[in-house]
Amino acid sequence: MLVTFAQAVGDAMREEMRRDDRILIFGEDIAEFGNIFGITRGMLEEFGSKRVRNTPISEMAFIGAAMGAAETGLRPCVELMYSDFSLVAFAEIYHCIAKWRYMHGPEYKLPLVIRSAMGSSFGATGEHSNCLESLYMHSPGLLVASPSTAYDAKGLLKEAIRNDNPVMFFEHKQLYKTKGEVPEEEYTIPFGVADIKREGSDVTIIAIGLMVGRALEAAEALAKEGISVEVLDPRTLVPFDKEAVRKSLSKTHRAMVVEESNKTSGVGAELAAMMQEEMYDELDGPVVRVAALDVPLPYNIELEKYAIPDAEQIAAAIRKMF
Amino acid sequence: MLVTFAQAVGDAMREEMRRDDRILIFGEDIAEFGNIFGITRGMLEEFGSKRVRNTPISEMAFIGAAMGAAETGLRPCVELMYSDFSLVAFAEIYHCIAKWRYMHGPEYKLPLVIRSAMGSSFGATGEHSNCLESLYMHSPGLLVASPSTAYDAKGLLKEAIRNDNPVMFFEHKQLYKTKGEVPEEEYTIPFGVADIKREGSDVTIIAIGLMVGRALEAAEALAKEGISVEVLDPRTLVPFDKEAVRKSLSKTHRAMVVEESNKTSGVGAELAAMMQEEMYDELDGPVVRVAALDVPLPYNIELEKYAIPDAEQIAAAIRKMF
Amino acid sequence: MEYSNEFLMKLYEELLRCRLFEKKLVDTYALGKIPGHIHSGLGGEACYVGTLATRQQGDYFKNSHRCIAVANLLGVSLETAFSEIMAKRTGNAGGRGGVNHVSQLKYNMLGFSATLACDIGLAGGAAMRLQYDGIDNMAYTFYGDGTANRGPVHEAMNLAAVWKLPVLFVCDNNQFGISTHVSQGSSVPNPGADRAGAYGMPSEVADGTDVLAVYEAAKRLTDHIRAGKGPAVLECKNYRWRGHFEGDQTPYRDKAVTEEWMKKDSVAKMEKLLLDKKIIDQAAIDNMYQQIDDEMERAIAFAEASPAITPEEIYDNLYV
Amino acid sequence: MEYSNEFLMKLYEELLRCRLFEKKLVDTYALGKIPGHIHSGLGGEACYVGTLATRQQGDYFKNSHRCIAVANLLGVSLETAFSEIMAKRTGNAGGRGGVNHVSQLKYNMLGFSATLACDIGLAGGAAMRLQYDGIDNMAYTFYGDGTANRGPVHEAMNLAAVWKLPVLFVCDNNQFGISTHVSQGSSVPNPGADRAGAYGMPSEVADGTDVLAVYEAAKRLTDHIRAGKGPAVLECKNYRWRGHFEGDQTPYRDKAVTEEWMKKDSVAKMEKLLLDKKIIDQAAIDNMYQQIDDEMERAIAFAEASPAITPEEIYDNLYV
Ligand SMILES: Cc1ncc(C[n+]2csc(CCOP(=O)(O)OP(=O)(O)O)c2C)c(N)n1
Ligand SMILES: Cc1ncc(C[n+]2csc(CCOP(=O)(O)OP(=O)(O)O)c2C)c(N)n1
Ligand SMILES: [Mg+2]
Ligand SMILES: [Mg+2]
Repeated sequence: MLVTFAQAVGDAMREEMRRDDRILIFGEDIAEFGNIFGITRGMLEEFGSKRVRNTPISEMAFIGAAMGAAETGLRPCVELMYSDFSLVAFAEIYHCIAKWRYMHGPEYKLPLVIRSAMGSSFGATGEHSNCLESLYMHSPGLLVASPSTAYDAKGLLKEAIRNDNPVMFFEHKQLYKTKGEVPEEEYTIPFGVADIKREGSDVTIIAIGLMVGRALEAAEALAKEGISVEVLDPRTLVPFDKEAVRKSLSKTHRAMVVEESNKTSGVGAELAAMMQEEMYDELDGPVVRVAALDVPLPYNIELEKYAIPDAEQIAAAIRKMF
Repeated sequence: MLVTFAQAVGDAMREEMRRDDRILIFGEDIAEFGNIFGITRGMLEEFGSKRVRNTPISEMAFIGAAMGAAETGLRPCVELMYSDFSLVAFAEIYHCIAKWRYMHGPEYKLPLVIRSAMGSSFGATGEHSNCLESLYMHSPGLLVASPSTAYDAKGLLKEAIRNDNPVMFFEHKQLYKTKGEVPEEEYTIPFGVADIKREGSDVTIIAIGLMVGRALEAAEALAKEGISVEVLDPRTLVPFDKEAVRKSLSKTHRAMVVEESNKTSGVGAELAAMMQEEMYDELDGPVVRVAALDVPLPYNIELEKYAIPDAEQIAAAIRKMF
Repeated sequence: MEYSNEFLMKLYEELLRCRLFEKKLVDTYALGKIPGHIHSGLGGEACYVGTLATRQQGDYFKNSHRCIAVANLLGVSLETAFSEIMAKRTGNAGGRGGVNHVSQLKYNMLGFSATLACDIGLAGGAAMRLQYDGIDNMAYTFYGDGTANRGPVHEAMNLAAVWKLPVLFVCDNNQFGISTHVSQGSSVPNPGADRAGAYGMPSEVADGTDVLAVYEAAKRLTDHIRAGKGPAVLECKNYRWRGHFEGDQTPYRDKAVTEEWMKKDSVAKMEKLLLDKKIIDQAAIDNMYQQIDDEMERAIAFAEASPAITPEEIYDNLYV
Repeated sequence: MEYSNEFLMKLYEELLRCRLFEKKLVDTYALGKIPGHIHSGLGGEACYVGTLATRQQGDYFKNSHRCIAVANLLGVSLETAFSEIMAKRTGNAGGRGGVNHVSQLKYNMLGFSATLACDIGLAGGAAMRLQYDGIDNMAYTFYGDGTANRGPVHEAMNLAAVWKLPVLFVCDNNQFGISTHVSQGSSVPNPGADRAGAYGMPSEVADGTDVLAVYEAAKRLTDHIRAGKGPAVLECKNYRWRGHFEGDQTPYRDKAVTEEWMKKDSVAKMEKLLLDKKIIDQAAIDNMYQQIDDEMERAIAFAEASPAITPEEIYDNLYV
C-alpha cells in the first residue's frame, strides 16, 4: 500500500486509538481542522470530542495536562504543532517529563508521546524550521524518534504510543507528502534499531530525517564514480543503535553524519564524538559532519537552501574523504 | 587581592555600573536580599531601586523585559537565580534573544547579559544542578561563558556587560566560595581566548567550570607518575578558541574533554567532534570525554558524587590513554 | 467625541493604507512572489489604526503577525517593507527575517517573535527604559485572542502592573486562533479585557470594526497610562476575513457568519462617514485608492528589481 | 458551621502531625542528616490541612515544596517519607528525588516539580482522566503566592476552566517568595483569588492560620467543583514563620511583624477550641505530641538504619 508519510502518521494514531481507548490526542487545531497538515482529519468524527481535543495556545498547560493524564492512566499522544514550539514548554519536557519517574519512583510511568512537525520548509524562517533533537538527547529520561519514511513513521509511532516512556516524536514537514510502501497488516518498529537504507562498502553516512533522502541521492551519484556509500538511518536517536553503526563501520571504516540542524552541538556532535571514542579502531579517518550552517534559518529561500545540506554538498564532502 | 569568585562577580557588576549608568540589574531576590548567594548585596543601597530590582517569579516576563530594555538603550545584566530556570524562558532565549538581530536587521543589538548559578551542589537534585551550556551553544546568536576562577569571572563578566551581543554567563555554585588573585586595577578578558591553566606535554584536558580544578588535581597526581598534563580552560564556549586547542594538541597529540553535564550531547560532544574533524592530524588517539553519567542528578550525595567526574576518575581515564 | 476633519481624514488614510497593503500582500503571495506563509490582516485594520491614532513621537511598538501594514504606518517605507517580504537585500533584515519581521528600530518598532507571546514582554522592557530616563512616552504591544492564553502574556501583564510601566496591551480579538474559536480557547468571552482585573489594570472592549470606537477606547486608556497610572488592556472585537494563512479554506467555520462580519467593514464605515459629512467625495476616494496602489506597485517593482543577499552574507547581522 | 467532635479531632490531629513533621524536618536538617535544602512549612499547615479536609477517596493531589508533611497525611508512611528525605533506598524514589519529591502514586499524589509551576498543569491532566472515565472525583493543586506569577499557572487555570475540569487551585499565600514580599511580586493583593475571575472561576480568600476558616472556604469551592461546575481558586493567607530555606536569616523583613504573625498559630487556635469545648484535655494533647514525636523518631531511626542505593542502581527508574 503506497501512502504518504502524513497518512502513515495519521493511520498509526487511528489504529492505536481503535485498539486502546486509553489513548487520546490533543493539541492546537487538531480537532475540526484536522491539524494544519490534515494529519488528524476525521479523527474528531471517529473518536469524538472526548478523545480528540483542540487546546488553547497554551503549550505549557497542555503538556502539563498530558503528564497528569499519563500518570493517572491515560495514554496521551499530544501534538505540538511545530517542534519549535516545544521550546515554550521546554522546562516541562526537559525537567519534568524526562525526570519525573527518576525523581518520584518507579510507579510514575509517563506513557505519553509528543509529536511535532519539524524542519525547514521554504521560508518558514528561524522560529519555524528548527531541528531540535540534540537538545532532547541531552535530557536523560526521554526517547527521541526522527523517522525518514512513511513505513518507519507508522511503525515507530505505534511503538511510541505503546511504550511506557515519554517519547519526543519528530515528523519532518517536507516528508509529509513523500510516499512509501506500508504493509496492510499490523506492525511496529522497536526503538533503537537502525535501518540500513542503502548498503555500501566505502563509507557510512548516518543520516537523519529529511537528510536520509539526500544522503541516498548523494550515494546514487557517488556510485557512478565508484564510491560505494552505506546509508544508515538510526530512526531513533534515543535509544541509539550503536551496534548497527559499529557493524557498518567494520565494513566501511569511514563515517559521516548528515543532519539538518545547526552544526554546533547538533546530533552530529554527539554521534561523531561517540564514534571516534568508542569505535576508533574501526575508523580510518575523522568522522565528518555535514550539517546546517550555524545561523538561524534565513527566510530567503536561496539562502535557506544554502544553509542546509543537499545531495551535492554531501557528495562533495564524501569525495574529500578519499 | 585575594577575593572569592562570588565577590569577583559582584565587583564586576559594581564597577561596570559605576562606569555606565545604562547598566541595570534585575532578577529574583537580588535587591534587599542581595541574591541567594549574597552576590548583589549592597547594590540596592549603592545604585538605588531604579537600577537594582527584584522581579516577580516571572522569568519569561523579565527576560522579555531585558530584551526590550536592551533594544531601546539600556544594558541589562539580569539574573536567573539558577541556570536550570533558564529553561522556563527557553524560547525567549533560544528563539528570540539569539535570533533577534538576525531576523530584524543590524540596528537590533541586544547588549544584555543573563547570569545564573549553575551546577551541582550537594543534594540540589535534578532540577537545580544542571549544566546547560551545550543547549545554548546550539543556538547561533548567543555568546556563552563559563569561567572557573575569580579572575576569569570578573574579567569575563565585565567584558560581557560591555559586549553588544547577548551573553549567557554561567557561574558555578561550588566555585562561589573559592578564592583567587584579582588585580586592583581594571581589566577585562576578551571572549574567545582560552587560558592554559597548567602547561603539560603529554595530553591536553579541556575542562570547563568546576571541572578545571578537578582536572588540575588530576594533573598533579599524574605528574608524579610521569604524565604531563596540559589543562586548557576555554573560558568561553561561544566563541571558542580553536587556535589555542590546536596549539596545545600540536604539542600533546592527545585530548580529553571534562565537563560536569550529562555526557550525551554535552559540551564534550561538540568539542570532541570538532577536534577529531578539524585537528585530526594532530591527534594520536580518540578524544576522550569525561562527563556526568546520563542521569538526572540524584539527591543522594554519594550518588551525586558518583555521577560527576572527580580528579580520580579523570586521572584514571588519562592513564587509559597511554 | 468631536473630531476635526483633518483627524478623520488621517484616520481614514491610515485605514485605507492598511487595507490596501494587506490586500496587496494577499495578491502578491498568490503570484508566488513571497516565501513562507502570510497571515492576512484583512478585517482587523481598525484595531491597529484606531489604537495607533493615540501614538506620540517617542512611543514604542510591538506588532503582531496579523497586520504587517502597521510597519508602514510607523515609518517603514513600502520599499523596505516589500523588500523584506520578498526576501531582498533592501529589506530591513536583508530578507533574512521576512514578512513577520518587517521592523525598523529607528521607528521605535521592537520587532516580533513568531513564537507567539515570547515577544510580549518587550513592550515592558521598552517602558522600563522610558521610566528609567523619565520620558513621558509609552509602549504598545499587540497580540491575538489565541495568544492571550499563553503564559508570557500574563507574566508581562503582572510585571507591567507591579512596576507601573506605561504599556498598553492590545488584544486583536479576531475570534480565531487558526481554526480554534475564541470560545474554545478562552474561558471568558474577552480574553484580553476580562483578564486586566487580575492585575489591577483598567480595560476596555471596543468594536474592532469601527476605527473611531477603537480610537476612543484607546484614548481613554492611553490617557490613563500617560498620566503615569500604569498599564491597561484594550480589546478590539473583529473577525478574520480570510483563512489563518493563505490556503486555509476555513472548513471550521460558517461562511454565512463570515459574510455577516465582512459587512462590518471598517473602511466602508469611514468612507460613509466622510461622504455623509461631505469631508471627501467619491472621486477623491477613488483617487486615494489609486495613489496608494501605485505607491505599492512601485515598491513591489523596486523590491523585485532588488538583489537578494548572497551566500557570503549569510552570517551578517548574527553577531555585532 | 456545626462540626462533630470527631471531625474537629481529626482536623486537629492532622494539623498537629503537619506541625510536628515540619518541626522535625528542621531539627533533622540542623543535625546535618538531610542533603540539599528544606523549606519549612511551619506557619502554613492550616492551608493544607483545612483544604485537604475536603478530600475524598479517589481525588488527586499536587503538593508544593512548602508542606512536605502533606505526603504523610495522604498516606505515605513516615518511614518512606523520611527515607526519601534522608536519601535512602527505602524512600519512594530510593533517595534519587529527595525532600521535594516525597510522593507515592498509589496515594494519588501526582509529584512535584522544583521548577516552580511547571507541575501546575498535572492536576488538570489528572482531572481530564477523571472526566474521561466519568468519575466524580477532583484534583487539588497547591502553589505559592510567588509562583502565582508564573505563566503556567495562568495557562493551567484557563485550560481547566475552558474544559470545566474538576480542579481546586490552592494558593498558599505565605506573603513571601524567598525574600520578595507578595506586594513586590504581584500587582493585586491576592495573587491567587484575584485572578480567578480572569478565567470565570469562583474564588475565596481564607484566613490561612485558621484551619476551620480554610476548611469552610474549601468546602464551598469543592462543592462547586464536585457539582461539575468547573475549577475554582482558594487562597489562604498565612505567614512563613522561618526563612525561605534553613539558613535564611530573613534580613528583608521585620522581626516584629513575624512575631505578630507567629501568634496567629493555627495549632494553638485548635487546641484552645478543643480545650474550651472540652473535647480534649491537656494531658491528651501532651500525649498526642509525644506519640507523634515517637512515631517520627522511629521513622527517622528506620531511615537512618536503611541502606542507600548503590552506584549500580543509579540508572534504575530512568526508563521503564
Ligand atoms: C507559541 C506558539 N504556539 C503556536 C503557534 C502557531 N500559531 C501561529 S498563529 C496561531 C494563531 C494565533 O491566534 P491569535 O493569537 O488569535 O492571532 P491571529 O492569528 O488570530 O491574529 C498559532 C496557534 C505559534 N506561532 N507560537
Ligand atoms: C521557575 C522557578 N523560578 C525560581 C525558583 C526559585 N525559587 C524556589 S522557591 C521560590 C519562592 C517561591 O515562592 P512561593 O511560590 O510564594 O512559595 P513559598 O516558598 O513561599 O512557599 C523561588 C523563587 C524555582 N524553584 N523555580
Ligand atoms: Mg485571533
Ligand atoms: Mg510564598
